[in-house]
This record gives sequence, C-alpha cells and structure tokens, in this order.
Amino acid sequence: MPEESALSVSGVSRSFGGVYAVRDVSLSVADGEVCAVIGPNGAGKSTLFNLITGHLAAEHGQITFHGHRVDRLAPHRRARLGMSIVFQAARVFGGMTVRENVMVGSHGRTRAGFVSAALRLPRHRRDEREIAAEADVALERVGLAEWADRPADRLPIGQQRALQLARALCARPRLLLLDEPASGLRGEERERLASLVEELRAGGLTILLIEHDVAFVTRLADRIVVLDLGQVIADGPPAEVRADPLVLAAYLGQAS
Amino acid sequence: GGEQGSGSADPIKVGLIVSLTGNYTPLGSEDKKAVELAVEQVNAQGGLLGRKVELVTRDDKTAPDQGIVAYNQIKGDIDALIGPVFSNSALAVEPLAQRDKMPYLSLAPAQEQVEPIKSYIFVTPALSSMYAERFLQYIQAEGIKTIAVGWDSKSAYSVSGHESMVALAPKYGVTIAVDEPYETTTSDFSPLFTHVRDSKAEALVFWGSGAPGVTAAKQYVASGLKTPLFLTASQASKLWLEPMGAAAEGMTVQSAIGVVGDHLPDGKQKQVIEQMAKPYQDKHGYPPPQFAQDGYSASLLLFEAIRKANSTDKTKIQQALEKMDLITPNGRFRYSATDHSGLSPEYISVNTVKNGQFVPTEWAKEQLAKTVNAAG
Amino acid sequence: MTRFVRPAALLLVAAVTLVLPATLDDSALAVYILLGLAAIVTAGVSLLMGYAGQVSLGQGAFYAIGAYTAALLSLGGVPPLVGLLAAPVAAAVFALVIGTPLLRLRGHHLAFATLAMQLILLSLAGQLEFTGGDIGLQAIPQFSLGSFEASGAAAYAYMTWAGLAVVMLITHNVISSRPGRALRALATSETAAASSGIPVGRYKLVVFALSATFAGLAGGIYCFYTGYVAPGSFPVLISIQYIVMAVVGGLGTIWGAVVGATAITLLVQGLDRLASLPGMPTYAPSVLSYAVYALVLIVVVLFMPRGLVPALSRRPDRRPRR
Amino acid sequence: MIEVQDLVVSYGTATALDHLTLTVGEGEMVALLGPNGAGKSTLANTLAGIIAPASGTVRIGGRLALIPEGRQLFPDLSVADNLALGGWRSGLRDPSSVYELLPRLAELAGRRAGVLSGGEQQMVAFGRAMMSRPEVLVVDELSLGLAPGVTADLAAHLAELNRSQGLAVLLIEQNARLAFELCSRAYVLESGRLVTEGACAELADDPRVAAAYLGGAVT
Amino acid sequence: MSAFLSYLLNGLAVGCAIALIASGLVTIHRVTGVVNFAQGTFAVVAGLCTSSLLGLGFPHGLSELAAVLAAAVAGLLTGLAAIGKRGTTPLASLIVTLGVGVLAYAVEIVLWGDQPRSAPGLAGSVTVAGAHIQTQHLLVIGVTAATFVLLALFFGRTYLGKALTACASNPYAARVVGIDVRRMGLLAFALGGLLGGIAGVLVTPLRPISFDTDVTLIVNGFAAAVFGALTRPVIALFGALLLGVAETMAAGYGYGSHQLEVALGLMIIVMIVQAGRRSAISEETV
Ligand SMILES: Nc1ncnc2c1ncn2[C@@H]1O[C@H](COP(=O)(O)OP(=O)(O)OP(=O)(O)O)[C@@H](O)[C@H]1O
Ligand SMILES: Nc1ncnc2c1ncn2[C@@H]1O[C@H](COP(=O)(O)OP(=O)(O)OP(=O)(O)O)[C@@H](O)[C@H]1O
Ligand SMILES: [Mg+2]
Ligand SMILES: [Mg+2]
Repeated sequence: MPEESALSVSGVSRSFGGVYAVRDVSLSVADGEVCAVIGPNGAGKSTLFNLITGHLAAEHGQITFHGHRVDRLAPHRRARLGMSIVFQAARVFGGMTVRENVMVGSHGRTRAGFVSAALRLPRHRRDEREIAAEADVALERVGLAEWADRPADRLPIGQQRALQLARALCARPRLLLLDEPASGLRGEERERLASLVEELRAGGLTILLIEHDVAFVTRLADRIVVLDLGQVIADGPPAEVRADPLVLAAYLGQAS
Repeated sequence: GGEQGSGSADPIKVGLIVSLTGNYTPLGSEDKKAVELAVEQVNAQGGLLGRKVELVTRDDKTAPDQGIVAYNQIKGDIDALIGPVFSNSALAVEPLAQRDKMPYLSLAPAQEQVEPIKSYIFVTPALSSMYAERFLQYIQAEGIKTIAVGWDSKSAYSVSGHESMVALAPKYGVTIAVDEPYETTTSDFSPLFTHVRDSKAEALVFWGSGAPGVTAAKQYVASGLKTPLFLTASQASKLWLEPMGAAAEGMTVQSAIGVVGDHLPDGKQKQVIEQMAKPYQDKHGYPPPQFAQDGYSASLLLFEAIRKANSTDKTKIQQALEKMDLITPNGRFRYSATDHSGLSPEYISVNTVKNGQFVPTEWAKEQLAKTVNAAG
Repeated sequence: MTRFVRPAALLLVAAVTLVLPATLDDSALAVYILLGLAAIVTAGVSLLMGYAGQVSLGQGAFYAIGAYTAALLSLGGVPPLVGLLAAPVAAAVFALVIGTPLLRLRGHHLAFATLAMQLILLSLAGQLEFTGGDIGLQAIPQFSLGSFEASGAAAYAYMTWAGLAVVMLITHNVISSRPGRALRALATSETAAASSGIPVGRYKLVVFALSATFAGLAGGIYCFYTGYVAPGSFPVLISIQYIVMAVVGGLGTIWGAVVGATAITLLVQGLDRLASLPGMPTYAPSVLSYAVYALVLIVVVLFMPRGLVPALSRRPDRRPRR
Repeated sequence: MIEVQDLVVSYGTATALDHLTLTVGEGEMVALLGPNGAGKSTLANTLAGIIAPASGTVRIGGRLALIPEGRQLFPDLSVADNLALGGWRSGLRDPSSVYELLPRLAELAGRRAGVLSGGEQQMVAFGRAMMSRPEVLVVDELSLGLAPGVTADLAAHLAELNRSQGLAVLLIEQNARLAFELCSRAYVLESGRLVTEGACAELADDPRVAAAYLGGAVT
Repeated sequence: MSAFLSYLLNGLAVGCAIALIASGLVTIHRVTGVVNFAQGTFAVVAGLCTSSLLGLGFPHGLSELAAVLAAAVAGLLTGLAAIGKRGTTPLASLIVTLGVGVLAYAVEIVLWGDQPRSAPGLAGSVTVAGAHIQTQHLLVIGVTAATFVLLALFFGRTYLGKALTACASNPYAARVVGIDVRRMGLLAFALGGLLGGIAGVLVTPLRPISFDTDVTLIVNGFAAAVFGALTRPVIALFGALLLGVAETMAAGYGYGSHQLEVALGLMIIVMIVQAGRRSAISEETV
C-alpha cells in the first residue's frame, strides 16, 4: 500500500484563532483512485485542500506526495510536482483571454524564462505554439472552445469554473483536487463533468474531490472520506459510508 | 545673439531662470520682482548702450533638470544670464553656462559655485562662510566663549555654514559645546533645546532656512530656554517676522546690509539701498526681503558690466565683471580673477528684533558705519 | 486590414523619431530627451503596475541609482560606455537586494515602502561624502565612444530613443509570453498563480528588477546629458509623476508609457512657456501651471479612465454600469 | 410583484437580455432556469436596480431583497454586522430570528465573514436577505455550496414564508429538481431570451427540459 | 531620565499631529477604497484660513471652527471630483485627488500668496516630571486622543459606521442591501476634510504652513495610515506614534540628521514582520 499511495496525509491539523478547522486528519489516496471528501458546511474540507496544496501551513503532521515530503514546500513547488487544484471560488486571471488563462496552467512544466522571452529565441516561440495548442485541447474538453478569445473575467460564473478546470488540466497533473466542481452546473453540464472525471480516471489520474451532491459523488468515487468538525468520521467505499450511522447523523441524515 | 553692429533698435536680452513653482517659489518670485524693477529703472533711464533691456524669464520649478531645460531653451537668445536661486539648479546650469561662455550671475549662495572658480560664473548673495565668520566676530565681541550650533543637514547653505563655523571657531576663541544636526522636515526641536539646556553654551546659533527657522524659534520661546538664540540671514525677512509676531522680540538675527539701510549713515551705500527699497515698497507693499536684494544687486552688476564692456560681447562682459567694483544693496562687490564672490563679511549686519523690525546692534552699527565710510 | 496598419504605423513612428532630432532646435531637443527618458522609466512603471499589479512609488530611486552609478564611474575615469551599461545593472542589483524584503509587502504597504526607500536613499545621498552630498556631482564628462564625443543634444536624443525602443521591445516580448502571462496572472490572484506552478515571489522580484533596470538606464543617459546629478534631481514627486504618466497613457498597454509621458511632458512645458511670457502677472506661473495641469489631469482621468491609448484606439468599453 | 416588460440589457455591444417579458405574481414562487451565460444573473441584478436597463420596464411591487450570485458578503465585517446591514432598508437590527433559522450562524457571529467556508458564506447571504423582511425575494442560486440538509431547511423556510406571509420568490436555480419541487411555475432562459415557460409539473415532462436540467445527477 | 521623558512626550505630540492626518486618510479609504492624496491639502486650507481669520480680528475658537468647516467643504468638493462620477476606479480616483491637491495650489496661491503663514496657538510650556512640553503640544495630544476614541467608536460600534465600512468592503453588496454608496463616500470625504482641518488648525501654531506644506504632511500621514492598512484607525495611531517617537528619540540621542531614515526604516521593518504573519490566501478571500 505505501508504495502505491499517491498522496498520504497523516496527523495534519490547522487552527484559526484557537478553533480547529482541521484536526489530526489522516488519509491516503492510492495512485489512480478517485477519492471524495464530503461533510457539512464548515467541516474543514476546503481547509484540508489548502493544507495539501500548501496555501495554508499545517501546524502538525506530514504530507507525502509520491514519496516526497511536501509539507514544507511552497505551493508552486507542490504544483510543479504535479498537484493541481480547482478552487471553490472561481479564481480566474482578469485582463487575460480565456486561452491565456489556460496557458498559465502549463507554467509549472515549461521552462522559457525572462531572457529567452525578451530575446524571442526560436525555441521559445515553438514552446509558445505548443502551449497554445494544448490549451485549446483542454478548453475543448471542458466545452469552452468557442470562448477561447474572450476576456476571462467577463465569463458567467459557471464558465469561469470550467475555465479553472481547463487550466488545471493544462498542467498535466498527477493529482487533481476539485473543490465542489459541480456546484452551479445544471443537469446536462453535470453529466458532462462526470464523464470528464471518468475519462480522466481512465487515463490514470488521481483525483480528490469535494462535493455536496451525494449522487454525483457516489457515482464517481472509489472511496469517500467524511469530515465533520475537522475530523475524519468515516472512510470507505461509497455504499459503506452511506450506511454509516455517524455519517447519517452528521451529514446525510436530513437529506435523503 | 545681439552683436553691436546689428542695429541699436535690438534690445539687450537678459535671461532669468528662477523658481516660480515648487519649494523655492517664495524666493524665486521675490528675485523676479526685483530684477523686473531693475530692468524697468534702467530702461526708464534710456537703457544700456542706447538699447532697451529685455528680460527672458524661465521657471526651473525648483528642479535641476528643469533648470537645464530652461537654460537650453533660452541660451541662444540671451546675452547674459541671472541664474537660479535654488543651489542645485544653479550647480546644474553653471557647467553648461561655462561651456557656452555665458556671463552668469548666480542668486544661489552655495560655496561650491566658487570652489573652484569658473571664469564665467559670479555669485551675488553672501556665501554662508561669510555669515559664519561675521557671527563669530560678534560672538567674540560679546565676550561669549561657548556656543551651541543647530544646523539643517539637508540644506547646502546650512551645511557649509556649519562647516565654516566649526573651522573658524578656534580662531575667535570659541568652543562649540553642542553641535547638532536636524532635518528640514523636523517638526520638533525639543531634543536640541534639551541638549542646550544641559550644556554650558552661552548662545545657540541656528542655521536653517524656510520652515525650520520659524518652527524652531517658536518652540524656543515655548521651551522657556534662557540661552540667547542667534539666527542667520535666512530669517531676515517678513517670511520669518510675520509668523513669529511678538515672539520674535529680542532675538538676534543676521542680515545683509540692505535690510537695515535706514540705520546706515548717509552715503553712497544708503542711497543705493533706497534706490531699490522705496520703489519696491511702493509697488509691492512691503520692504524688499533679502532675496529681492540679491536679484537687484545681480541686475546692477550685470548692467554695469555691460556698460563697462561697452558691448554685449560675452567675453567682454566677463572681463568687465572680473574688474568689477560696485556698490549694490548687498554691499560693495569687488570681483577679481581669484574672487567670484566679491563680498566680504563686513557687509553683514547683526540685528535684534525690536517692535517687529530688525535693528542693528550697537556693535553692528559701529562696524557698518566703518565699512560704509571706508567705501565712500 | 489591421495586418497592414500596424507595421505601417510602427514604421511611421520610427521614421518620425529618427528625423525629429535632426530638425529640432536645442530648446525643443531638451524637451524631446526628457520626454524620452520619462517614457523609459514609465514603461517600467507600467510593466510593474499595469501587468504585474505591483505599485512602486519609488521608481525615482532607481532612476537616481542609475544616474549616480554612471556619474561616479565616469568621474572615476571609467569609459562612459561602461558607466552607461553599469547604470541599469546597478539599479537592477539594488532592486533585487531591496526587493527581497520589500516585496513581501502588498498593495499600499508596498507603495509606502518604495516611497520610503526613495526618501531614505535621497537622504543618504544628500549626506554621504562620495555622492557629493546635497550639492551632488558636477562636471560629469560628456558621453563618448572611442573618438566620438556626444556633445550636441541630438546625440543624446538618439541615445534616449534607442533606449526607449529597446525597452519597449523587451516589454512587448516579455508580456506576450510565458513569463508575461505569469506576471499578469499573479496580479489578479497570487494563490491561483502559485497553484499553477508560478514562483510568485521570484517573479515579483524579477519584474521589480526589470522595471528598475529601465529606470537605471534612463538615469545613466540623464547623467551624461545634464552632466550633473544631485538628490534634488530626483524628488519623490518625480516618482508620482511616472505613475500619473502611466495611468494617463493607459496601464497595461505597451504604448501607454510613451503616450502618457509625451502628453504630460508637453502639457507641462507648454504651460510653462505660456506662463513665463512677458506681461504675465506674478502668479501666472503657479496658477497656470498648477491649475491647468490639474484640470487637464482630472478631466482625462475621469473621462478616459483607462487611459489615452485605449480611448484613442476606440475599443468599446464593455464593462457594465454597476 | 415583479413585472418585466420588453426588457433589454446590454454590456457595451453585447446584449445579455433581449426583449424579455416575465411576471411573478403576488405570493407566487417562480423558478428561472437556464444554461451558463443565459442572462439569469443579469436579470437578478436588473431587478435589484444595480444594472440599468437599456430599454423596457421593470416594476417591483414591494420591498425586494436579492441573494446575489457568489455570496457577495462584506468580507471585513463580522457575521453579525453582515446580517445587521441586511436590515438597512427594513430597520431590523437584531439578527436573532436568523440565528433561530440557521443556528450555525450564531456560533460564527463574531467571525470575519471573509474567512468563512463557502457554505457558511451562503448561509450568511441568505440570512442577510431575510433581515430586510422582503416582500419579494430574488435568489440567484440557493443551493450553491450548501450541504443537502441545509438546502432542504432553507427551501422549507422559503415555502413557509410564502405560505404564511405571501412572500413572492424568483428562484434562479441549477438544481432543477429542487426548483420544481418548490415552485409552481418556471421560465427557461437561453441567450437572453425566454424559450419555454409553464407550470413546473408540465415542464418536468418536457423531454428537452428533462435532458438539460434533470439528467446527470444519477441517484 | 527627564531628557528621555521629554523626548517621549514631544515624540508623542509629533506623532499625534501625524495621526490626525492619518485619521482622515483612513476614514476616506475605509469607506471609498480611495487613497486620498489631497488629505494634506485639507490641513493646509484650514491652517491658512485660521491664520487669515485671526488676522482679520476674529476671535480664537470661531476662527478655528470656521477653518475646520472650510476644510470639510474642501473634502466634500474633493469627493465630488474623485468619486462623483460613476465607474471611476479607485486608482483613477487617487489620481484625481492628486490633481485636486495640485489645483488647490493654484487656488491657495491666489488667495493667500506663496509665503508661509502661521497662527498663534496656546502659548508657553508646562513641566511634567522635569520634562518641558509646549502647551500647544498637550492640546494636540488631547484632541488626538478624543478624535481617535470617537472614530474607533463610530466605526466599531455604530450602525452608520458599519454601513460606511461596508461600502468599501464590497460596494456591490452595499448596493444590494440598499446603501447609497456614493452618498456615503461623499460623507466620508467631508468627514476626512473635517479631520484634516482639525489637524491643520492644531499644527499651524507649531509650524508655518504654506501651500506646499501638504507634501510633508501627506508623506508622514500616509506612512501611519498604511501602517493601519488604511482601514484601522487605532493601528494607524500606533503607527503615527511610532513614527513621532522614533524621530524625536533619534534626534535626542544624536542621530538628528538621520531622523527620517530611522523612523521610516523602522516602519518598514515592522510592516515586513507583520506581513510575514499573513498568508496570501487569507488576504484574497472574498
Ligand atoms: N482563514 C481563516 N480564518 C479563520 N477561520 C477560518 C479560515 N479559513 C477557514 N476558517 C474556518 O474553518 C472552518 C472550515 O472551513 P472550510 O472552508 O475548510 O470548510 P468546508 O468544509 O470547505 O465547508 P464548505 O462546505 O461550506 O465549503 C470554517 O468554520 C471556517 O469558518
Ligand atoms: N461584466 C460583463 N461584461 C461583459 N459581458 C458580461 C458581463 N457579465 C456578464 N456578461 C455576459 O452576459 C451574459 C449573461 O451573463 P449572466 O452572468 O447573466 O449569466 P447567467 O445566466 O447568470 O450564468 P451562470 O449560470 O453562469 O451564472 C453572458 O454571455 C456573459 O458573458
Ligand atoms: Mg469548502
Ligand atoms: Mg449567474
């Protein structure tokens, strides 16, 4: 198991002003697995994602990614190791077109620096063309191809979120973290997203997914981790978790 | 350039670059008024060499690079230049003027202008070293042995004044007990006063121009310090007197001789001062401050040089300037090949403030009378 | 259509820049040079602010460092060309050193810190012996290259505008490529930029240094042209002026810097000429140059909030009225 | 309560709403569906008076509150202050009624709103709108980011207000199942134009609507 | 010891004067998001007005009051220019306030000339535990303390204060709940003008004021206000006091020519240390 695990989080905690948002959380995600994190609002799911990607510093605990200790690394270093995140709130880059936004996604795995850019070296120009082509492929996958030349900040919210996903894909990640990717999508679009996730999983991508739509989660996840008050209260295959009395009480209870 | 042969109808063009905007506006605008007055007067008397004098004015915006822009704009047109009052602008323009062999009378007091001497550059205000020396003479005459000095580390005038004072003090048997710099933006002088209070200093000499002069003097009064306060000539104008009001009474302030013209014995010097002071007062409603006198003196020096040269040829004007001996409101100038500042400390007065007026001390009256009489 | 318009326009601009110095008299050349130098510094400000979203209120400091470096070296007998090349390098190195701590600050904090940096630097320059104190450094030799000596203003005009061309080319190349995208990205969201693998801190530092390089280059040319540098040549207001130029021209546009610098410089010089005409009342200079300058500035900023370049190129503003 | 006649709204040259006519009657709950970019949020903002229409008329028959897209809280103010400011129009200052409905907010009352989790922010946005004691409520995505239990609670609360006080609601919602459950009528908007309207029961049977809005989320 | 106390007290007074300028900056920025570079101008206007009114023979008190009101009007006018037009971005507004500051130069020169002016304040000094302090300085300290207490209470406790804060925190949301953002912005500008006016009236007896004194005032005030992130009056006050005390201490202990470096350097260091404790993600959350 340890060799196969793509991501392993052990004993990680983080508090804000004395209140623990994430408390002693451990979980591990196998290579190629789709793992869902669910839980009530304010359970600490997004905080956990921020700890994994390095946007927040963990107070205790270890995070290992494909065998590397990453918990002391800056976010961009972790990104370069192959982590990509789609944030809960849309964070698109203003003042740039949709395509340029997606091209930024490739930053971590391309090289051209200021000097070669300033001098317009031929190699740099070739790189640029390749990145642009790849960005278009990513846009196609999330269904934004026809918007490629629009200013990104003028897109309606739903499409801004799709754009974030395309940007993450353009990084060719090894681990994709999706924070509520289906929120604000209608049935048809949800369906497309679900097939995209399935397609990515088929391609061997490891995915960590936060989502409140239990049906969506059940369909896609190999495993579900349930957080409540910052702690893991259940961890297992969807069917098992959905039947767990603790989970029913904390989360699913009133719903279905 | 106006050559002699080009017809007597052509005016003689005098350039004037001063600060009309920016920090030095209050100084530059006084200079401008005075130079305009001098030009008016000389034209009323038929001009120079039978030609009218015309002024070409530019603003250096209290910035050296703008001084250069201004100079480059007018250098082709003018026969001589009266240059910036802001030392930094002056120092920026002077190398260019020297290169173009442009007779140049400076309104800035910076020592560096005449060290080393540049043949075309002449200075009109007294240099700060002269003020320093004059104060030391007075201090010695008063029997004071120990003094405190406060000086603005951001003002060239004050820095070099302080340096001269430190260098010359031993010569006059004076010890400097407190030697304390401050910055132009300083708004609280209590540390200085505390240090003076704790020392044996018998007088506090304060170097600085503009706002700090008023701020410090006011806080001096409020601090209740008994050590007498000596101020340099930058404070010898209504710019300082007005905001100080009654608080200024009894303070010791240096000034150029022109500021105390009323107290001089009759003679050439007094007459020259009045020739400017009366019309100036009539026109602007207040007596000419120091800066106005600098501007007026520079104009007189230049006109005289053109007369003597009997030409607007730049080299000839320069040569005439180097032989200049002329009484102006700033005192008697004697430029030579080795002295482009021309004045001496004898033309500086030491005054006390009485009823809102600068009145020379007994010592100064005596000294000035001697100086004036010697000059004739 | 636009495919032909742009190169044609570029050619026209290039031709005009080349021909102008030969036809202008000294007085106009002085303005032309200062305008070009301002445009170089403003290009850096625009890159820093308009693309990378970082505000510097202390760009004058780098201008000063460039000028002082070139001046000190040439007064020390180093060939002027070396001095000129050292100017941008020194400014860049200084920016890297000072930027490492300062760029941990964001927004207004950074703006203040850069402003303070300039104040401190000027204060030191005004007190140190080797920088000539408040009086500054004088009698800096003319720029020369081998046996050629740049004695006329025209030579400096060519130098300035060549420098500007290089600066604009670099800016253009940088912003439309990988590092440029990264800069524009981190301007909106540092978090999202970092999660795309962008080393946010390092990129901010590099662009800070790049903008300082531009300012340093301008400073180097300035020092040879005027032959004099002093703290008084680089007041804090000059840094603010660069920002005004960048905003008036249009942030986030390549030509904004040039257009902004041109507009402001010509406005200021024009008003200055007008105000010092004989017969103007005593207060004309202050009133004219302050009031008219301010009014023009306010009107331009209010009615062309995105700057002259976008306004003139008539791209419709698609923001909603919110 | 809401009467929109021939409404046109545009961003520069792009038209977001194209001659739109729609009504929400007194005490009625109406759903508004549509794909991304249809113009739903644009309509919501126009109704709230934040965007000015290019032409057409908008009439609102009572105090209107908007739960805007993307929560739009005051990030620097506390949760309690956010709620209190919701009462700017109604004069209601005391948020205790909201705390009763959403006990989680009482725990968070002193927290800066900007640091809340997504779902918690959505609760604040809802509570803030309630503070204005609205007669007409426009909700731009009620369920966004909320745990299923909370969504159900809020939906029930809306239904209750509708029943007891005659609150009129225009519900913009991607979760069509929820919308159809709650509302009696629905409009479907595409590219700024109405494409379908009718009773929810009928629309749910429309194969096109079902495919677009009800598919995907396999239970 | 008495020397130390004297530097401290005087430093506090200097800091308080700075804090008053900062208070106006904070007020305006907190409500409109605009950094008002015309803030120093308000103080200058009030200072020049007081000096004129006193010169015309109006009594103390009345003159100062009228001057402060004049500054409030100046603030309102500045606000009309800076945020009166819809769609003006904070950066554009900032440039407009710079423009207003320059425009004010012209007006001030026409009305008052270019020479510095001063006005009499409280004369004399008092001795506290062997340390001398000017009476006017004590007045400055007192008024500043009162102003900041009121300001902190106003923004922290009152409903109107919170509504004002909401305007800059999220202008769109403010309109959603029905707050008239523009009116509130103008109110803030008028209040900022008032605060600037108080600063000017108090400072004029201490140092002469001329049309361009605003530059020094704004540089210090900006430093202090930024220290408080331009939104938090009490922290800005601390910043101002730090600045003032650092300056006098530097002068008191023999670094008189490096006051500026010491004080500004200290501010930067404290800010950098503070910044190290914040993460990007918590600053970006919306
Ligand atoms: N920067 C912060 N400062 C203070 N508290 C915070 C901060 N970030 C998060 N919190 C708190 O930590 C808790 C967990 O937040 P988190 O965003 O991780 O929740 P979540 O599980 O993602 O919820 P949701 O489903 O609503 O998005 C919340 O109560 C939130 O208010
Ligand atoms: N600020 C803007 N500038 C220009 N166009 C805009 C702007 N905001 C929205 N639009 C355009 O207006 C149209 C309608 O957008 P709107 O946000 O109203 O859609 P929506 O139906 O709410 O979508 P979503 O379901 O994603 O929230 C879209 O085509 C969008 O691109
Ligand atoms: Mg979350
Ligand atoms: Mg929407």
